[in-house]
Amino acid sequence: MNTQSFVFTGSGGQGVITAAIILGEAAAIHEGLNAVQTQVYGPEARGGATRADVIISTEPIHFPKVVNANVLVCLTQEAYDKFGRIVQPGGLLIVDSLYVRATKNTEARQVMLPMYETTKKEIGNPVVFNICVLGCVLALTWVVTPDSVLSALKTKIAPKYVDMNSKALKLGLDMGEKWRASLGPVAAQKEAAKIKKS
Amino acid sequence: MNTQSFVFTGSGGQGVITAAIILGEAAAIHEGLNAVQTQVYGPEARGGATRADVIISTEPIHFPKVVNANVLVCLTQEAYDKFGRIVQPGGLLIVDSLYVRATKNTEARQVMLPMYETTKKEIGNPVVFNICVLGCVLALTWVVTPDSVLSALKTKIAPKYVDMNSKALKLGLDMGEKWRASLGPVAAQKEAAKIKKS
Amino acid sequence: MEAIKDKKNLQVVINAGWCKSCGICIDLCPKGALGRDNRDKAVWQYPDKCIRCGLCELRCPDLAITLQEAEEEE
Amino acid sequence: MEAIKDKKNLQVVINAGWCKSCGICIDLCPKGALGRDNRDKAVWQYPDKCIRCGLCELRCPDLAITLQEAEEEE
Amino acid sequence: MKRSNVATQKFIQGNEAVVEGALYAGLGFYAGYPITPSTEIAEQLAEKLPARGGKFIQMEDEIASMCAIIGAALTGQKTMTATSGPGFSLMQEALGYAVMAEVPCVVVNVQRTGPSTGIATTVAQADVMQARWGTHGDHAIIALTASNLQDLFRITVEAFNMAETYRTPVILLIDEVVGHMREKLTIPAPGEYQVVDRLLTSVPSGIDYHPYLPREDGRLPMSDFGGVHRYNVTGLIHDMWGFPSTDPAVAYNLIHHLVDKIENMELEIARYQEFFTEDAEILLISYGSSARSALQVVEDRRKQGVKMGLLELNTLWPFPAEAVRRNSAGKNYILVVEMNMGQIYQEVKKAVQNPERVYLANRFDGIFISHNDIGKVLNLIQGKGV
Amino acid sequence: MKRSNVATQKFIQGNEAVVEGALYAGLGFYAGYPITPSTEIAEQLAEKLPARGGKFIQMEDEIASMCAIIGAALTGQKTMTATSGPGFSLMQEALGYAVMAEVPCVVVNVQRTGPSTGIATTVAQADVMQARWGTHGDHAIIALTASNLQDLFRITVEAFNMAETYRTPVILLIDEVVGHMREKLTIPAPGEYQVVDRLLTSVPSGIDYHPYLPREDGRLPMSDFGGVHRYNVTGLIHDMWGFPSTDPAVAYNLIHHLVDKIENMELEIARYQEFFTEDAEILLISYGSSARSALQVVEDRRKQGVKMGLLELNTLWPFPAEAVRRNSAGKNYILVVEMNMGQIYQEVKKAVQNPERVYLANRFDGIFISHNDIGKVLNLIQGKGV
Amino acid sequence: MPVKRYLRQRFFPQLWCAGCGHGQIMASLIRAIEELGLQKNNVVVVSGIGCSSRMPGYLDFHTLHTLHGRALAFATGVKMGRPELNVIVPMGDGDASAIGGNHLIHAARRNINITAIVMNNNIYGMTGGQSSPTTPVAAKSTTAPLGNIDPAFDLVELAKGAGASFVARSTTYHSKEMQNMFVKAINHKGFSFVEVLTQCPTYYGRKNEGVSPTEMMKKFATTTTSIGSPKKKENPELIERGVFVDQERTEYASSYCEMINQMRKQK
Amino acid sequence: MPVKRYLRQRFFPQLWCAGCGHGQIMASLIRAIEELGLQKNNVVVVSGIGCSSRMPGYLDFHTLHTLHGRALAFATGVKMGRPELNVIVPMGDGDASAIGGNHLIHAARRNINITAIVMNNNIYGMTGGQSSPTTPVAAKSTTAPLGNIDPAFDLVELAKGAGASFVARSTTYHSKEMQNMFVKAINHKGFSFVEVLTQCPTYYGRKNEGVSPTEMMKKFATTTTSIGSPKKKENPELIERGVFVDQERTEYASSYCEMINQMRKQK
Ligand SMILES: Cc1ncc(C[n+]2csc(CCOP(=O)(O)OP(=O)(O)O)c2C)c(N)n1
Ligand SMILES: Cc1ncc(C[n+]2csc(CCOP(=O)(O)OP(=O)(O)O)c2C)c(N)n1
Ligand code: SF4
Ligand code: SF4
Ligand code: SF4
Ligand code: SF4
Ligand code: SF4
Ligand code: SF4
Ligand SMILES: [Mg+2]
Ligand SMILES: [Mg+2]
Repeated sequence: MNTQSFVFTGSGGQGVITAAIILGEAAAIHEGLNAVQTQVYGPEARGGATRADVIISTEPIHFPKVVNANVLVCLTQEAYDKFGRIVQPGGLLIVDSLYVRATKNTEARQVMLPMYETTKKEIGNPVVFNICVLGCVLALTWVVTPDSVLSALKTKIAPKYVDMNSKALKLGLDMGEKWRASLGPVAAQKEAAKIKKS
Repeated sequence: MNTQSFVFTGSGGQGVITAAIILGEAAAIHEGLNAVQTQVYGPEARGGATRADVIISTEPIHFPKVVNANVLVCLTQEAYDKFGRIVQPGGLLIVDSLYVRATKNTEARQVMLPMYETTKKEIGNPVVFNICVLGCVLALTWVVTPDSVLSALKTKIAPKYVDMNSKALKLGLDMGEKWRASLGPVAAQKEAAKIKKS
Repeated sequence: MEAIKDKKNLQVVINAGWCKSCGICIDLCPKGALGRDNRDKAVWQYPDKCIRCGLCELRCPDLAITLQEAEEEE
Repeated sequence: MEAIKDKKNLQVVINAGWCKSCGICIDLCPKGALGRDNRDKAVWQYPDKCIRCGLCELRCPDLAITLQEAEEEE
Repeated sequence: MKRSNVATQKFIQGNEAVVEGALYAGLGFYAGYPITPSTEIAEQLAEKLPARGGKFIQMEDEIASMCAIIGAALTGQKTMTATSGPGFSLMQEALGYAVMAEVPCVVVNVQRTGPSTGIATTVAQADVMQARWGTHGDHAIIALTASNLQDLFRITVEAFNMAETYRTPVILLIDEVVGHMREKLTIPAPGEYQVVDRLLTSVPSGIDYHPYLPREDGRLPMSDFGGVHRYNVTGLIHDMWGFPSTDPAVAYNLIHHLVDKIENMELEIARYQEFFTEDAEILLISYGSSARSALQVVEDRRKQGVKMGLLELNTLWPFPAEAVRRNSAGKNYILVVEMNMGQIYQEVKKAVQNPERVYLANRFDGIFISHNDIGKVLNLIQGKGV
Repeated sequence: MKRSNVATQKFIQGNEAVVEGALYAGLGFYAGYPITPSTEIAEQLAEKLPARGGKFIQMEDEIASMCAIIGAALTGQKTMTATSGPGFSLMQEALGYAVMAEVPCVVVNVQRTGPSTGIATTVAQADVMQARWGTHGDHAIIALTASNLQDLFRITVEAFNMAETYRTPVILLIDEVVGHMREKLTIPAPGEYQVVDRLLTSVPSGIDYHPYLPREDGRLPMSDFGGVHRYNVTGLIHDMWGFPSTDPAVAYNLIHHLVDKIENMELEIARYQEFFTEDAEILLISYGSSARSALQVVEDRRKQGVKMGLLELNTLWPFPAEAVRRNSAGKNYILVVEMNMGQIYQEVKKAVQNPERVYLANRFDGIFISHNDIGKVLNLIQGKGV
Repeated sequence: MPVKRYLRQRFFPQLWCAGCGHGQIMASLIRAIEELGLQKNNVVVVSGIGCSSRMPGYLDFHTLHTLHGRALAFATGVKMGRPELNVIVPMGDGDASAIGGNHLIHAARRNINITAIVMNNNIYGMTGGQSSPTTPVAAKSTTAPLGNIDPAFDLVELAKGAGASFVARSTTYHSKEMQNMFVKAINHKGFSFVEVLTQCPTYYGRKNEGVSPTEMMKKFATTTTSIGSPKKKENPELIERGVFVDQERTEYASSYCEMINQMRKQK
Repeated sequence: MPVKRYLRQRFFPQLWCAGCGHGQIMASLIRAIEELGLQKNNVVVVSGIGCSSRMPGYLDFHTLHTLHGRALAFATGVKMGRPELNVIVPMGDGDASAIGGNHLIHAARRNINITAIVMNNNIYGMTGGQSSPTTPVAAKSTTAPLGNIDPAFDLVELAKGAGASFVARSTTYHSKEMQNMFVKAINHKGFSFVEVLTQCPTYYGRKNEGVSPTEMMKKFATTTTSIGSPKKKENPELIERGVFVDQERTEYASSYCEMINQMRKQK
């Protein structure tokens, strides 16, 4: 890896900024990489489309915003409509299949996963939806290890919630893995190779 | 007359600024002369030494403050001590004999008159002390006519006070005339001539 | 609101585009006449229970509920 | 103020340098013990009338009056 | 005894000349808070405004005063407030609001010695840069001044005219000496000086009115609150209807508009007077009360045969760079006369071709700068010692 | 998995770096009022200050906040407040008081889009001139900034150091992008960075202490309220004991002192960083978050063989003219990169020998300026079109 | 449908969070204006800055969105400029009582005919949940992470102390009562002050009870009581609702106009 | 002589006008401090700007002469910075209740241990006689040449409404009473507010009664009465003097210090 850029988008309450921060912290503090995280707030305290960027690199990072994302996550239709175009050709576009009807022809690989529904079903609490999303992103990029993410997570939440969050992360990792597996062995291999390169 | 400059000094309550304004207005509005009036306020709303300048001229007046006064009036010791020096050689220094003990050797002609006491005695109300002072100044300079001063006065005060003010003005005029007369005929003549020239 | 003759002629109309699924109307309906759709938006699920009290309209923070005569649908 | 034995030993001292001739002490002295000098400054004109009540000291806005023992003149 | 026309001639203070000018221009509402040396403006208006059907209100502070004149301006009134340094600092947030919402109004700052409370009763001209930059964010501003009562009256009327023309707050930046100095003012008859009235929209009721869409000539016709058009006014970046927007294009256009409508109009807005400048070898540049001392020097030295001239600035912002450049061209040297540490001096240096020939004669100790003070600097420059 | 020393490394926002820097410098008292995009500073300190025995108070507004930190500073505390444009405008009067009364304190302005309320959540750098001139009267000010968290931490410590050294309010003028951007910050061990403590007078009780009489080295030792010296503090022109004076000589000396103690120290106060400037033919000058984009351009173009360099300013006021002049000498051209309509650009033009070679690459629409934006301007200057 | 007639519908759905009480207050205000039969062109709504201050954007009146805390100062100018207009000023608790506290007490003192509505959610919503001057002691906020130690204003007492001639309090639970108070307040000739207790589920709710908007509203039913109700005696902690002050006193703008008329007569 | 010990005598005679009540208030304050036996180094006097604000210049304590209206905001910083100090804040009526009104109500709300003294002469003295928020209706001032139409604050009611835990009122006529109130106010643990009615003969007096300082003082004797006196019932116009509120409530700076201690224990 040289530089990888991630953009998490959704609505205020969904925790996209938190997801971005945890990813950044995992990289910067626990893997010795450089990481910069920024966000765009809407005019509204909440509601509207929120966007959180993370750039992770082995090099120093100057320009802190993502221009073309390697990985774009969209958790609401509004966010998708607003930011859908910033994923780069060949990049990864991950959307929640309940909230987003992906319509655009992008040259990115679109991954539609029922992350919200699965979180709600399996964990019972949609509050960790963003962590499940993060799990999917990890599974599809391996930009940092789940351990690093867990370590970062632990500095942010009360001990009693660690378990729920670990489960959500695992859930996401599994969903991501499954998606890759679903492509069939050859495609999955190719997919894995692409990720390594990017 | 080309340009004549007057400085009235005293303490806040004595009405020196009003005297200066009336003189300026008499000249500017009622005699078609140019006149500029300024003042220096102390740090205190009142108390301390107040100074009010008037420049009267047939020419346009640019610099509005008096540097060397043709006529300096001092109504308190503090004012005399602070501003006594600004009268020009040959100028006129008018002080109230109750309040001021004139000690300085100036090259100005010193006129010490019991203006306060006389006003209090003759009019009964020291509020018109400043108008009496103005009368003295007129008598000794004839820079504007008493009529002009009266006209200016009338725009400033309620009709019921006109009489008292006229009296005070007259009182001052008389005191001034008497002072000149007291010099004896020759000196008075000289004095009168000086005033014309200045 | 105009004077209304027959209350049963009134119906509770919910503007799903404005509803934010806060649940207030549902929770505070005195008769339990309201329910949720799959996106948690309010729906007038049990019109029979509804007494047309108008509390839901008064309390909806998003001005998404109207109690109106059957015809005057917008 | 220190405990005082003999009130008559007290005297009203007026600091003319600080007095502004406002007249408050004179007007409000319960016994009319104060007067004015020729510059209208307060003076303890009638010590005999004075009951050493200290009101003049309390009320002088210019802290010009002190009720003090005869010796301790400053 | 000569008697001139008393009806229209007055022997009054500069602060009162501001009052007369404002009334002439059609002032309808004044809100203010007392502060030396501006207080006489409020005191006079407390009496004169209601007598003419206008309204005076003493607010709880300067912030409220500035806000109130903006509110009243939106109902169709011509409005004004007056203050001095400390109050002017407090008004900066609301002043920026008036800039952003394009609300015509006039803000008088009678300058006194700063910084902070400084000396309340002595003169200074040290709020010149603050007038330009005191509120946050990119913006532009009009600031006018004068050195004598007749000019002050005229420039006050112009301040209202410019506020209406450009839909902007205009700062009348005078100083303690001008504010408190008394001289004769001849008040022109109604109609003698041009008075620019509020430009009201001709869009009728029911038709979409755009309060923030400039016409071709750059002006924005207004509609009063209470009238037939209901629109929105905000200090946020807003679209042509006045509704908040975070669209970068909207922000770009609005900020550019706010700056350009004033900065591009430098030549239109520039007010200045040239005294003996044509053949002058030495040019003084000054404004406000110091221009009086400067003119005194010019007249004194002219009598001694020195070819000197004075450029007196009545517009301070947008800085009349063209007039300064033109008048400075070919001069042996240029001496800026002001009562601060060189605020306009720096602008003059930026404007002229030969900045190394620009000098400063100043005072900032509360004492009014005199012709003698200027003379000393002139001597120094001329290598004559002090 | 590599694990670095977690104890002293944090992945935090710029606003939090300010908090860490302030605590490192010894912050004892914070007063503030929430405003986007500065609020996180208050929120963090509400928790962290009392945990260290310091005090946080949320005041009723920004004016009160500024006043409270001055009051607390006089009791011996290191104090700070933080705000953004609208609040900074409100603080101008009290900021001038701190200048006048020579009270050390730090004022953070996390800049957002203006003027007025503008856009609360987007970036700008348009309060640069306001920081210099926002309060009335002649004065000088120190304003610092940074583009990344490590620098920001360091410069925050320096802000406190300079406040103590020069007995003056210091403005930390950062911007929304730096304030909200998260990256790794390594907090140095205690003692690693110099911390300037309050210089207390050595004059013993009973001996006449002069709170406003500078020592030979220009510094003014302080005595805390509650200590053995009872003196006066005022915003009026004052003598060496702190008592009001209207003496012109006192006014002259005090105002000169206030300006000189900072303006004459330009070289001491100047903080800047030179990136590839030595052999550069093209010099970018930037500061705050825009310096990141500028550095990106420099690195990108260096790879293409273009000899470009960057001068990043950490001190904005007093303007580091000497550093700018020196770095600009001999360059083909100089491009100032900032997010306003050219506020530092104008200062650079004043400072350099060849002002006609100075260009501006800017944005002021709330969008963070990118290397692409700068690249376009570079192309234009080089006659390559857009 | 009547309510919609007063809305700028293109901005809907509103930006307020789901369950935010501010929308409920707006709805009651519209109904009050409808009930009063005011002409849209005769109403000016002036706000400061805050979540509450989104209201003018949504309402089809003359609307003035000003600076944080300054709404009443602007409104005073509007009212003096055109006394015939109905000037209504919705404010947040921070807006009205923190930065804007001085304008509040002075508008009350002057008894200028403005209707001030404080939408009191006990928190700074817009900036993300900091304490306000009405945040109860021990409640949590982002600037009181350990629980608030700053005593809170009783806004009704404050308005009374400042001399307001109409003072009332209601809650978002009591929609009809609130509407009636708005009607009375707008009708009142003089300064009228209505405090409405409202819920900010996003910040106040989450930081404290962590409950749903409905539950926050229900609390208003149980923690308040009508003025003079016997419940208050049993439980003095109860917050009273109702009209606390309703006095006839000279109104400022009209007494000014009278002064003008007198001066004109004298001439 | 005890009083002089507390003075910076080189600035005497004072600059206040002859008969100005501000000097009387200062004298009573000094006597109260003397009575309490406070150490000079433990007293900080913080003022705003105004005639009243000349007081710190004359007193030999730590003195802070701030900005018009902002004294309590500065004082809050001083008190939080060093809670052990006695912080006394003399203010003018304009200073405290016009431009400084917000700081007044918030200091009261917080119940921070500061002694606020309002020297109420019903006018702006320093700037030459403009109306203040306490100028009575119909009284004349330079900004109310035809008589004031702005209703006045009752400062005691305002302080009460804001939640002040100690509220008192006296006058310059009642020197001893005033002194006693100062003693109580300084002793009070929390925010204490004392309004002293005082005379400005130069402006208020001249513009209105045109009477001597003594006569203005005498008016205080006849227009006021002690709290609870039967006179008030006969003549409701009478202004009450005395201690209106004296409550024990948690003091702000000390509850903050307690919070610090708790946090330290937790570590
Ligand atoms: C001068 C100024 N200071 C601070 C802010 C930031 N600010 C905007 S809204 C707000 C508080 C909002 O709280 P409140 O008034 O209670 O309204 P709510 O959002 O809760 O409805 C603050 C502090 C600002 N815009 N302007
Ligand atoms: C920000 C600001 N506004 C206005 C002033 C001018 N000013 C100084 S003192 C004062 C009022 C004085 O009245 P008050 O507070 O009642 O005190 P008094 O002089 O009557 O004792 C005013 C308006 C100022 N110094 N600063
Ligand atoms: S109250 Fe309104 S917004 Fe909430 S669920 Fe019901 S209809 Fe939807
Ligand atoms: S009208 Fe009344 S009963 Fe019917 S749904 Fe609404 S709240 Fe329920
Ligand atoms: S009260 Fe004081 S100042 Fe007044 S006359 Fe008596 S001694 Fe003099
Ligand atoms: S002590 Fe009492 S009686 Fe004696 S002079 Fe003073 S006031 Fe009068
Ligand atoms: S943050 Fe709170 S006050 Fe603001 S819209 Fe959301 S719920 Fe309402
Ligand atoms: S003007 Fe009034 S308040 Fe000021 S010193 Fe004189 S009498 Fe006192
Ligand atoms: Mg709120
Ligand atoms: Mg007063």
